[in-house]
Amino acid sequence: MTVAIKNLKLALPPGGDRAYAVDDVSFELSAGKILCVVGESGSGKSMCAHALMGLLPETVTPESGEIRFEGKNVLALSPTEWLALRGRDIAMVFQEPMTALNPLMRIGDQIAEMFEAHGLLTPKERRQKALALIREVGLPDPERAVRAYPHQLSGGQRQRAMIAMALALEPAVLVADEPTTALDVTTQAQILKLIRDLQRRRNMAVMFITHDFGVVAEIADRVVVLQHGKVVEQGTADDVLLRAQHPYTRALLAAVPTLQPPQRVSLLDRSKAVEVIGLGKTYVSGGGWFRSERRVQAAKEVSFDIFRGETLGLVGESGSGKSSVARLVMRLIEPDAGTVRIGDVDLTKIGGKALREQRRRIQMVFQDPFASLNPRRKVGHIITDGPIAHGVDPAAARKRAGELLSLVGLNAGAMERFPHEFSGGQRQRIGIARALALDPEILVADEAVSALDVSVQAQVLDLLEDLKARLGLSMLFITHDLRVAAQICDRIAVMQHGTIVELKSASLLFAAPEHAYTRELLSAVPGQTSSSKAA
Amino acid sequence: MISFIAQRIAKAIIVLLALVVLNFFLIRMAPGDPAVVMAGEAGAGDQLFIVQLREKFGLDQPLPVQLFLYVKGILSLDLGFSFRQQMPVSTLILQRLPATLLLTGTAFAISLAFGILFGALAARFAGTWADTAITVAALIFYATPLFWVALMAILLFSVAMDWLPSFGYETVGAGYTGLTHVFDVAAHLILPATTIGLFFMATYARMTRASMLEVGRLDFVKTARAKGLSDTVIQRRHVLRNALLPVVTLAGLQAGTLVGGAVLTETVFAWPGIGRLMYEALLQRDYNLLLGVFVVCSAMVLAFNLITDLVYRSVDPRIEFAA
Amino acid sequence: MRQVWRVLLRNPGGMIGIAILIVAVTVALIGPLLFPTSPWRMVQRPFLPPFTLAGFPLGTDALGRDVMAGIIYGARVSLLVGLISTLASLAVGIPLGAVAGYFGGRIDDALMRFTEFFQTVPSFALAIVLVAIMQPSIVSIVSAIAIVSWPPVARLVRGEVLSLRTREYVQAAVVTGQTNWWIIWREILPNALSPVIVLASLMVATAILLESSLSFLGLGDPNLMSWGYMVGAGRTVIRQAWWITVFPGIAILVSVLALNLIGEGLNDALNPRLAKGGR
Amino acid sequence: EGPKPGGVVNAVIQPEPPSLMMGLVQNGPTQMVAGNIYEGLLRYSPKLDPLPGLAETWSVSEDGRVYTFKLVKGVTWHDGKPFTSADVLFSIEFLKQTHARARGNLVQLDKVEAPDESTVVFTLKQPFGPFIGIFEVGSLPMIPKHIYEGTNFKTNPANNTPVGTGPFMFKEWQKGSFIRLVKNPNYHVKGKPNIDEIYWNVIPDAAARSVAYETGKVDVLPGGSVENFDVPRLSKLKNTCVTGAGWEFFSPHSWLWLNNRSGPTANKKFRQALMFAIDRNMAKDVVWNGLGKVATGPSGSAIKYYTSAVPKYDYDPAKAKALLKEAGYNGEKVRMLPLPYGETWQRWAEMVRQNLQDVGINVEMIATDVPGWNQKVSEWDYDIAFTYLYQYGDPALGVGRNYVSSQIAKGSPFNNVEGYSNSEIDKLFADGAVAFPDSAREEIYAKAQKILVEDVPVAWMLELQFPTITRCSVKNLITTGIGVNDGFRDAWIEK
Ligand SMILES: Nc1ncnc2c1ncn2[C@@H]1O[C@H](COP(=O)(O)OP(=O)(O)OP(=O)(O)O)[C@@H](O)[C@H]1O
Ligand SMILES: Nc1ncnc2c1ncn2[C@@H]1O[C@H](COP(=O)(O)OP(=O)(O)OP(=O)(O)O)[C@@H](O)[C@H]1O
Ligand SMILES: [Mg+2]
Ligand SMILES: [Mg+2]
Repeated sequence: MTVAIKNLKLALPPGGDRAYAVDDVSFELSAGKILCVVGESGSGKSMCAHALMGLLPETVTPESGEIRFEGKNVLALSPTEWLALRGRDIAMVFQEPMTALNPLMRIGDQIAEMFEAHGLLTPKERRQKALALIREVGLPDPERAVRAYPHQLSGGQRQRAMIAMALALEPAVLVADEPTTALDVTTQAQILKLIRDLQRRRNMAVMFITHDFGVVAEIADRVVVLQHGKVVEQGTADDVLLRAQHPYTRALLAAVPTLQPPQRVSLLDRSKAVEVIGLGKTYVSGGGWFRSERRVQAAKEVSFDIFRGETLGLVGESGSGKSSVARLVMRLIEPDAGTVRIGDVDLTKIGGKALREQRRRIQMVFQDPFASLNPRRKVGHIITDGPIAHGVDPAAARKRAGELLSLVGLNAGAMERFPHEFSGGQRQRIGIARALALDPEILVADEAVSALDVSVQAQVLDLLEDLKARLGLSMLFITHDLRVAAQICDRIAVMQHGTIVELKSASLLFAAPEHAYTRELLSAVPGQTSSSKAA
Repeated sequence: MISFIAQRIAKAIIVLLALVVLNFFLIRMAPGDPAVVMAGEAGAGDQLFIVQLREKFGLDQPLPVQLFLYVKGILSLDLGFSFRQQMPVSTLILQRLPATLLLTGTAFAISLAFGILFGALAARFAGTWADTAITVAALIFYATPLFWVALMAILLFSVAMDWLPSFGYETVGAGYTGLTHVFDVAAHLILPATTIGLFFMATYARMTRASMLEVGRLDFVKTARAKGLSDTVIQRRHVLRNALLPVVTLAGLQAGTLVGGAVLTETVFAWPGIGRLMYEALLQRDYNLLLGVFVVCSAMVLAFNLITDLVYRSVDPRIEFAA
Repeated sequence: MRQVWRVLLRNPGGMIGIAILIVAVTVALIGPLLFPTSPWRMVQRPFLPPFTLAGFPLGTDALGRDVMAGIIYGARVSLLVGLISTLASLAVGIPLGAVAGYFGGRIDDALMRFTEFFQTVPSFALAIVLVAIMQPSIVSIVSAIAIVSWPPVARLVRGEVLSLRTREYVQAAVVTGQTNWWIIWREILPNALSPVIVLASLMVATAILLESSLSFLGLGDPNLMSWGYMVGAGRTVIRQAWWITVFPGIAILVSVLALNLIGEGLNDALNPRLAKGGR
Repeated sequence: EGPKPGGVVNAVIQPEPPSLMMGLVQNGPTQMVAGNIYEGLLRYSPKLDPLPGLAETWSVSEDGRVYTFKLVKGVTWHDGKPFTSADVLFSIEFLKQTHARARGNLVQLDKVEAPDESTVVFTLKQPFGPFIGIFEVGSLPMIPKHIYEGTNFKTNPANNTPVGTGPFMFKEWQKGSFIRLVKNPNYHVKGKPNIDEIYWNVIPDAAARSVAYETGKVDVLPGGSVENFDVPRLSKLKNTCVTGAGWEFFSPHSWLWLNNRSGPTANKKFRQALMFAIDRNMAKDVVWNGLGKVATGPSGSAIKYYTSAVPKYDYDPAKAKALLKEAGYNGEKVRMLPLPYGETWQRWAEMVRQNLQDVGINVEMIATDVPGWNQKVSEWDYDIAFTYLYQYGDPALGVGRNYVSSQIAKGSPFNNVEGYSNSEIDKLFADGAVAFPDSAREEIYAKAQKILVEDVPVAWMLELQFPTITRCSVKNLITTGIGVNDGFRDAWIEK
């Protein structure tokens, strides 16, 4: 046993979500073992990690309990004693590789700083060690990577650099706070493997925070489940994943979608709701008198149809052009080539007032439930603005808005409140109500559930499925999560580098992927073995 | 890089030309005719005198012709002839420019160095009495009218204590050379430079502090702490460098305007600079001189903006010179 | 908004600022009722030192005018100049910045060149020239201050709009078929306002300083008693009558300070990035 | 205890002169500095009697038409070339082209001849009483023929390095900082000058100027270089001497231009009301610290033929109100332009505004800078405007120009700006200039003064006095009616 957290109680400042960020939590980390801490957003996962690093926010204070590391209670350490401990004995990898590295410092220097902080080695040796570490975590072209600035690396590469840094002093404990959440499935798979390998090789104790049960199944030896700052369940991975005792754990597990698409009837004989033919879009940035420009081809020759009542999924890794296609279909950006046809109207050929009028036929649900609602407008206005702009009488629009709110599972009183008074899942429902207010024929959902916790995600997916059936909507559903796609889509298109490489019915795609990229994508989905065990 | 600079210079030239045209009309809208002003100064003015003057200055030509001649001159780097001083404008400006550059350069250097230092200290010890003291001092200097500081400084340091000279650029007639001359000029420089400097020092201190506190909340600072780096190192190496970027931008923008904005200080301290030259030219409707000063000041601003951009780009690797 | 007040009132600096401002505004509003004689009136012997004669607590100036009355009437002028010129520069800067940021492309380019152009001319020098050209009067002073101070507003608003334009709720408004103007007005501007309010409070302060600097150079409105005028008029006699300059100088300092404190408090209250730090 | 040679003087000059070439530029600061470089044929005592300058002796013919000057022998220009009568003839031609006031002074000149190297003879068309008063250095400076002949005067590069015959030579000019003059070792008056160097310091801010004196950085504050409010304080400093002398030749006289053409000021009763409404004694005491004199009329008391036998306008608001009523004034707005020459003038205008408001006149103060003031006044775009003008010792030179109708012309702020037109006055001034002898002139001018004071074409305020403040150790600085402008010739420093 390397670290033992005993009855830890962290007090939140008054006015917070609750009195204690972490309430009477106890668990242990042992050398050579990975402990996964899971729980929904705000359950106190990060607070545990920060307490272990001595990096709690000033407003959060440990009230009781202790954290024992090699016999000492680290909570009682003086600031200087902490300096010696951090990095050398306990190291940490953060969630967001974009912001966790200093943008103005070279990667090599940031790694070398690890030695410098503890007064080890000469500058030259530090540089050599940094290079060796970069090699060890598998960054391509290590000589270049040492000299690179963070912005010159991709997200996965940055996360590798972070890991190299954390490993520099061969710490006994590695704390990883959602280190793969910001990454693609394929990259995520690589990073998980890397952590697993390194942990084995160095016999580290790892505290791995995640909210993704797939990831848990992939790497956990032991699991701790947190809810509202309390441990509701802990045990070995198998115990928790296969024989969960606590209803909360069970609910969480049940909400994890499986990779097996349900059987669906083919809708290909229906009429076409949307026809997309040969869409192309190249972003040109920069450029000027003397400057050459930067071009990104985000979509080329993208063609697909969506039939009435059908859900077409669009999957692919980050940057493959999914959002661009959605925005092209919505006419939020101008295409360079191609047409988008809704019924007999060619959306790409019209503009101004005519376009505004046609817009009601195709509506959108956005990704971020926080950013997609104007924080300064009441929910009622948010929903009725659209219909009123299309000439609906305000009173009628309000009445309809009330109905829609109850349709998405909120009560009509919500109309008088502001968005910040709702939870993420509720906001997403408001966003859906807004889209439905115009009685559209087609709904475009760009990562509509990606920002939500699994349990909430499941509810919203159910809602969409239900509405679609009831209102006879067609849907373009964009996601990077293949499990979600499997659950909701009739057919799935796989995008890579701006082109659709494969498009077929969901069951066929998962059963018999043809394109190499599709196969790679499928195999990268974490937790396939265990979750099938769990299912 | 070269093409970047070339592009910026091309843009700057366009801005300058537009500026010349606008200022040309703006200044000529002012009531008051330079010929009448000069006649007034001469203590007599019969019609002949005024007509002669107008002819001499080309003021009898139609406005568009005057503008055309002026722009033509500018394009060949000729700023024209000062009506009143009977000298080429460029000569007059070049006589005064060094003094202004010395004054504003010193003020700028002092304010930037100390502003950042104090701002960093305040941020480092945020919440302590040191922070409060610096913040309050900065706020007060920020809120005090410049001319007021100047008056008080003169009263205190020149009149009451007799430590520092209250006016001028050097001790007139002392005939100092070499190092004594340098010290003499430095002594004259202290009051005006601090007067200008205090305000900007306050600005930079406040900005550095705010920026550092903001950067201090960013994730990579947490990473640095997780490494076991001491607070001092984190503040210096990680926080400060990142926090300086906006300060550098602001400072660059201000450095240019400082040159033309030193009117008040130069007047109060009898500093023979270009700000005062501008004000006097305005009061004498010495069009060419006034326009000339404006052109030079604006060119200076553009130059500083360019320098700032270059500095910024060399400090921040995220911005690359478009290849 | 209520929350903003709460944060502002919890901020000691902001509290002090608001308290001072309330006093200043009260003085400006009801002071003239209590001191009905014109501040220009010669009421006592010249150069009466302060605290010597009841009724003239702050002494008299070179012509025997009551310094106290001057400060009370000056509050009105100085605050009004600060406020109106700030409103005027907002009226120019906000629409310009909003249009540039929202429509982007060539429009943005053109408008930003225009803005840069104004930023290239040294602002104090430009203000002097403008006032001299239009002849010093309250109107010309306010316009000059507005003309030199709108560019930062435009830039700020443009920056905000530029980032807000890509927000999902703005896109949502587009897909529900709203017009551009409606989107700018209802969706974007209300959300861009917080930093503008902060900037505006600082601009009022700067405007008061600018007015006093212009007055100092003799470019004030000779029919209106402002603090800047008093300092400018008193400075030549500062050696024999410090109080003529010191009291209005303090008035300027204190009100500018108050506005800055409020600005800083507002910044803490309105700036979401900082607010998040508390969560 | 006589004059001692040596020493350096620091004086203040404000504003910085545009040029020191006195033939081309005649503004106040130029005269003050360059008056020590150039010389005229004569100088004038505080009583305005002529004194020898470059002319040793002079005589006037019986009929008052021929003036003969004998020049000092052995005078050289600063560059070593001899000064002769040819230079005098050349200077006359030069100044007729460039010097507006000289041109005016010389209208009665028929011809000028040089019978020999050191004699110059001026012949007038008719007797011109003031003629003997026009030879001061600022009015008729001698210009070196060998430098300017055949060149374009205005662009001659020598304009930047003026060459005269005076006691001091131009040495150096740091624009914006100082002008340095050094002793002329070959000066034609033996034993003069005593002082080795003069630095004229350019200090644009009035308060800074008085601090510069106070801290011992400058020794001489010529009249007008500090605000009046500072004079009492500075005069109390130790080793400080103050004198109002040295302005007799110029006799600055201040008044309010009143627009006689339109508005309430076109009404004589209204104008008289103004005279009663304004408390000039208080202005003298408060604004001018008791310096100067209340003006009684168009002529200063130091000017020839001055008379005090004119109608009196003492401060009497009640009378002013009555007159206003008579004039039928009903509260129309009256625009007043202060003179933009610093705080003293601003305060004065504020005081007058107060006086006028007290009797019920609706005054609006218009702020302008110097060019704006010049323009508004010379374009007659004002109701009331402050001014002061030099009188040059003789009513024909400095008084008549402001009241005769031939001097009504837009474009100059120094002629009959008020637009007063009275044929009787026109005739009196025309006759006065050429009447002969003096007693005849005296009678004419007395009559003119009486009529003018009755009509109040302008509102006379004060005979101004600009005190010169010096260290007491600077001796003998002001010896003539021209004051500092040619004063350093005789000055010396006590050690
Ligand atoms: N700096 C802070 N100051 C005060 N309260 C905080 C702070 N950071 C987090 N909290 C609160 O502490 C509680 C636990 O937060 P924590 O960050 O540990 O959640 P989490 O499980 O990591 O969630 P997520 O999955 O969203 O990262 C939450 O109620 C949160 O609002
Ligand atoms: N406005 C833009 N200007 C320039 N390039 C852009 C712009 N928007 C997107 N891109 C680029 O186009 C490519 C496709 O972007 P897009 O947002 O469509 O990808 P995505 O598949 O939605 O990715 P993610 O899963 O990360 O949302 C990316 O390389 C992206 O950097
Ligand atoms: Mg977390
Ligand atoms: Mg996307």
